Amino acid sequence: MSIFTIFITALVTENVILTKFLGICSFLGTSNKEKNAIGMGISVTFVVLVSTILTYLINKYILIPTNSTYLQTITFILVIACFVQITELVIKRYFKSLYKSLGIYLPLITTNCAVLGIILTNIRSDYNFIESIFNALGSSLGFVLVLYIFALLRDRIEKNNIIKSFKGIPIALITAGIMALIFGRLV
Amino acid sequence: MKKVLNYLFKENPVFVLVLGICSVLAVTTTFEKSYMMGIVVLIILVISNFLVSLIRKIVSEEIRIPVYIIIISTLVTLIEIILNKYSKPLYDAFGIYLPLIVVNCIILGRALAFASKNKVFDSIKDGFKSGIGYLIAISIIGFLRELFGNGTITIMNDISSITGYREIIHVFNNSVIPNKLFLTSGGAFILLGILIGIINGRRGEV
Amino acid sequence: MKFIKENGPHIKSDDNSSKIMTRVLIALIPIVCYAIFKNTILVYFFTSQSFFSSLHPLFMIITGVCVSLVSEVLWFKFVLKKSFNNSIKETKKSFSIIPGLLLSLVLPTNVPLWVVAFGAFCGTIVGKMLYGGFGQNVFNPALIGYLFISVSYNSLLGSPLNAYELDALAGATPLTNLTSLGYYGVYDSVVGSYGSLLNFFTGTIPGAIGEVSKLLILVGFLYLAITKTIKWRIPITYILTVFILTAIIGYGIGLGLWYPLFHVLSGGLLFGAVFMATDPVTSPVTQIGQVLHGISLGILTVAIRFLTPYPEGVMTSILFMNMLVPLFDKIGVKLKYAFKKIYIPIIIYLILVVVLVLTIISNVNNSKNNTVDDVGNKVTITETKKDGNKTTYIVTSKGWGVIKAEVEVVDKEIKSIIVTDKTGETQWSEIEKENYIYKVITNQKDINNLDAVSGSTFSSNALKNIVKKVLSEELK
Amino acid sequence: MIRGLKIDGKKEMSLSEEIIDFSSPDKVYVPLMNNNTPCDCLVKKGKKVKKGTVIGIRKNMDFPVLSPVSGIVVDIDKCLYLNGEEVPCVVIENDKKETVLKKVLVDDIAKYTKEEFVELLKKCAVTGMGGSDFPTFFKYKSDASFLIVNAVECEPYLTADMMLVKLKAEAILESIDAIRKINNIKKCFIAFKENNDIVRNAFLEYIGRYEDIVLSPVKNIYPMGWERHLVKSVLNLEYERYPSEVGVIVNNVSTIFAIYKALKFQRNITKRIVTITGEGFTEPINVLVKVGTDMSSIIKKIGKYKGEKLKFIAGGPMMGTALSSDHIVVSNNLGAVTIISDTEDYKNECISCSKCVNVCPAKLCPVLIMKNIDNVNELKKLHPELCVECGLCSYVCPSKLGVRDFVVKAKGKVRQ
Repeated sequence: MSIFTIFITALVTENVILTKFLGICSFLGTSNKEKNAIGMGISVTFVVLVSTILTYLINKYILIPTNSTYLQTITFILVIACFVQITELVIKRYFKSLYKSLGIYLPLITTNCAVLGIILTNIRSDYNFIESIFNALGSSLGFVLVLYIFALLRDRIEKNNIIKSFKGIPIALITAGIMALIFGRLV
Repeated sequence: MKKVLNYLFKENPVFVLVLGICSVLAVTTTFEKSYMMGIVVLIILVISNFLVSLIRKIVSEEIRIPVYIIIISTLVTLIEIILNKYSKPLYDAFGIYLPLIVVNCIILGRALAFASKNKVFDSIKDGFKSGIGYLIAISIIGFLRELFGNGTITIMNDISSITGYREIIHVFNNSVIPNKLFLTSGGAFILLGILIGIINGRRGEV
Repeated sequence: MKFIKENGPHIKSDDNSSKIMTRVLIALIPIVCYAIFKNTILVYFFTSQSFFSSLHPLFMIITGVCVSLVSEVLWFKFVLKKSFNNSIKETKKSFSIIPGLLLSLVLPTNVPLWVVAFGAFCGTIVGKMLYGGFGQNVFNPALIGYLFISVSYNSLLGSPLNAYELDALAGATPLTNLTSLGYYGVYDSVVGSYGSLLNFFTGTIPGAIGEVSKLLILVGFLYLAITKTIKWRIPITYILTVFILTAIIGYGIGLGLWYPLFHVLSGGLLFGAVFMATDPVTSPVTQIGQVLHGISLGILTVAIRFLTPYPEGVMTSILFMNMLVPLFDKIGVKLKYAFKKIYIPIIIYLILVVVLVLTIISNVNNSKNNTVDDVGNKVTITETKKDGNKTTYIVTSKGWGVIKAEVEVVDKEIKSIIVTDKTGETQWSEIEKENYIYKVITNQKDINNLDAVSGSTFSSNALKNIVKKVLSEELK
Repeated sequence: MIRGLKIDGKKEMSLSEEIIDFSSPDKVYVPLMNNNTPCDCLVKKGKKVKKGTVIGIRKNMDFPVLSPVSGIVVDIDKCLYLNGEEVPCVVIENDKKETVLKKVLVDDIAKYTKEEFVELLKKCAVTGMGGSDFPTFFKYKSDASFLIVNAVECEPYLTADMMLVKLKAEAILESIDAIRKINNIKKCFIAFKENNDIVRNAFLEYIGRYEDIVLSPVKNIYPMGWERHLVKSVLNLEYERYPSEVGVIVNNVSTIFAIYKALKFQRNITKRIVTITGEGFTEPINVLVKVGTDMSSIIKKIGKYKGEKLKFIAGGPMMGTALSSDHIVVSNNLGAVTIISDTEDYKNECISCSKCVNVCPAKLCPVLIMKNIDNVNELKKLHPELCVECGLCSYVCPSKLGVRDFVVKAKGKVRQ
């Protein structure tokens, strides 16, 4: 399939939050202000891109030759964890201002299902190098897109007088559900 | 009865603490897959709590998270291998959500919050308690989604190779046309939202 | 002498929200009457249908309105625990009739009543009341109802032709007809089969109940715009954008000026633009925001009409843009005080338009050049799995709706086709009756001269396309 | 493009041939207020005062408050001011002799220098009588090339300025010409509503004599009397915060008449025309009253209230504030007293119909301000400080919400 269709399906139809249900913990948690929605999005995109490249190489040149593919989960999660640790240190020392704005999200990413999820989809549907890059890019941009739209909507919903038991998480889930239905119709 | 209500309403990890719902929504298109996922998570939770509380003395503060992640991911890989060998269709049905249990917030959460501080027996009990809560929650959602979405309840289908017993109950004899909404991803979100809303409302009284 | 101490202006304009609601209802009444006339009386006279069953659209409208009213009263009574009479008072205050009415006008004619009730119920409860009642909903409640119906009971929607049109004009609504022709067709094949463009305008063409007579919709729009009841900027920019985009595309693929006119006058565009997109609660407030809202609606509708299997993009694009309303208002406020920054949205929209138009033109052109039997973009292979010599293709193909199937091929010959999702196909029973899948497999070599099953041409073409695509894939 | 709304003025209700003179009340309650800032009292009980003696001072601008009558200070107590609050005031027993501090009659009122003119305005306590009560000398400190006289009176029900122009057109034109000569202003414009023939004919009679004073009709919309609209419509100029940035001074027509009194007799203005109007009052009429008289006594003399659930509004129905009792005290900027019945409007949710956004003359988004009321940094982006509190957003709102109150609250929040 052409790269462009992979990108578009990853961005809209197979959106990482709405159809694959990945990354909902951070989706519900951080998306109350646009600022940290974008902050979270950028850091996730960065981490996903780099770890896709790393995991692709590891998988191709280490795991498959030694046909220990069952070790995939462990290696990938470790790669993500150390990579996040390294980036946190690097940013803290060199880009002080960037750390202030993005620093708080980095530890969150290790436990974010989206990152591992995107990498696993890449591996499972055995895309080649370029395809997996585009898929990673599409899914993370889809993540940012949905996070930003949801932050805007959340801002507006906070002000409504919803009945007490549906305030907060339930109404957020219902809105996300309606968004998922709409995205589903864009296929 | 009080205990079951407690599992469901008081501190159910899914409905009340809203943790680990990444896997809950994705896998619950059939009743069988959901309770199987519930059992898998229950097992992993109990064992990981057990292991974590065992080594809680010797593990220092900074490297806690990587160590716990290694423990949980080894457990998950073990389960993967077993499932892959015995019931291939179930393994395919779970797809990428089986390895994603590693990142499931419940297991890591319970490990960090509880197991690393208490004695072995207590952490096992706690792991069991929240595991049961998770199992009940995920099977309710799976049951509802399949009942409305598909009009059938698959008690045992993919793992029939192990148990050798295949059972799918067709509830509505196509008088009521099944509402495909619950099978879609959006429907799962909405159903979970409504369930949590109702339970929030009921929690006020219970 | 005791006086009332209140601040704020002490004289108020005589306009109030219930007057706004009545004005919208007045604009809707001619459309409803024409719809009832066209779909019931005409049907009653020209076809053998009994009087009771030809009144079906009227019952649909009544159920839509009643259910949305009753569900709101129930919500106030049981959830908010209000006494009976002031829950009636609450519903009088809010526009509770309009979502139900709009929903029933958008649905095709022969939708069963309980589906309309389900849609109206979901629209009011999930779409409006859960978000805090009247004036606070994020999505248009009528469209939420439509979304729920089209997602859960798509198979029941069936062909939007009413009984009279079924036997008079074979085939589907103009738009589905166009999509099946691959968005390209000479004047008489696209428009001719439904009479001239004038028929489109007066509304003697098949379509959902209320979307048909464009003349009455325009009259309603003028009335609403003059009495300042709706935000007139949104429909005008919406329809203009669609017209301009389709004009460019039409020019790109070498068709006359009738092509954009056809696009504007067909389907639910006019009705959606005038009544759905301008629902005051779910549309932007700032004037610049409204213009941006209209333009992006237009772009998305054209994108959906041309790039996705769904022929009708209006409802989905309005719902999608309801999500972005806070964004448009944010841009509107920012541009209000820094007007020179307008070039940023202009550049973004220009890029979007250029990219969209080029992709559509290239799509339509390459599907136009190769002959009809080439599969083109009608069939897409989503997944291929190889184990041993057997390869299975997961395929989606455009029939009436979208068919999903698994095709197993062993050394270049199709062994079996399992159709996993055929809910979009309305006339699937004929295919099964004639066991058409078996026929397709047996003479898969010269598939072209296997004639389609009468009565469900679309589904049989879809199956034939699947076979052609899979075989051409194997040869590669 | 000038934004506003055509509102039914209901002016003919209180227009009549002549005005009733109540200019010698027994007691006078002079409020110690100027431009909503309290002033300090300089007199004690029992002090004899003449017309024009200083009885109070506004500290930061040392702007005097002068006594409108001659008599004895009886008491210092509280009275109801037009902004709805109880304000300290000086109660003076009127001996009805109208003895003046210093009798002066100047024949050629144009021979002052600019500094003398500004000093005189300050000495005679001339303030803006269109409602702002802003000390006028401050406006004339900087030099200006244009003067706009605001005879628009766009507030519904009000006819006080119209009656003043009808009676004193010649004096007003003379004072405008004097101001022009003293401050060497290039051109003076008298802005009035195009359909207001009374003002047009009153001025046309004498305007021939002055070639630099021009009548300029403006659109009959509310709030045409707003400074920014006048400057834009008459001179097509825009300014940031004050008209003095583009060399323009805007004065109400009754302020011009007060300046005439200051130039001609070198003393403060003591009388003012007030309209008593509204459906809740039997005989709407214009009255000539001393500053400081208690309006309830005058209302009792003229007519009675009719209808129940009435609102007693100091000023017009759009900008005025409803008071709890009718014992309001006349101050320089009180143009009218309106008595109308309550509209008992049927409050509903806001359906974000954007009517208030389309009508706001200051081009704000009142509905967004209302919705973001407790989020300050969001409010800052919406610039509520530009609001002129004309009340059109609440007027036009179909759900009858008090939109202006939210914008005013937001103004306060943003200012901190």
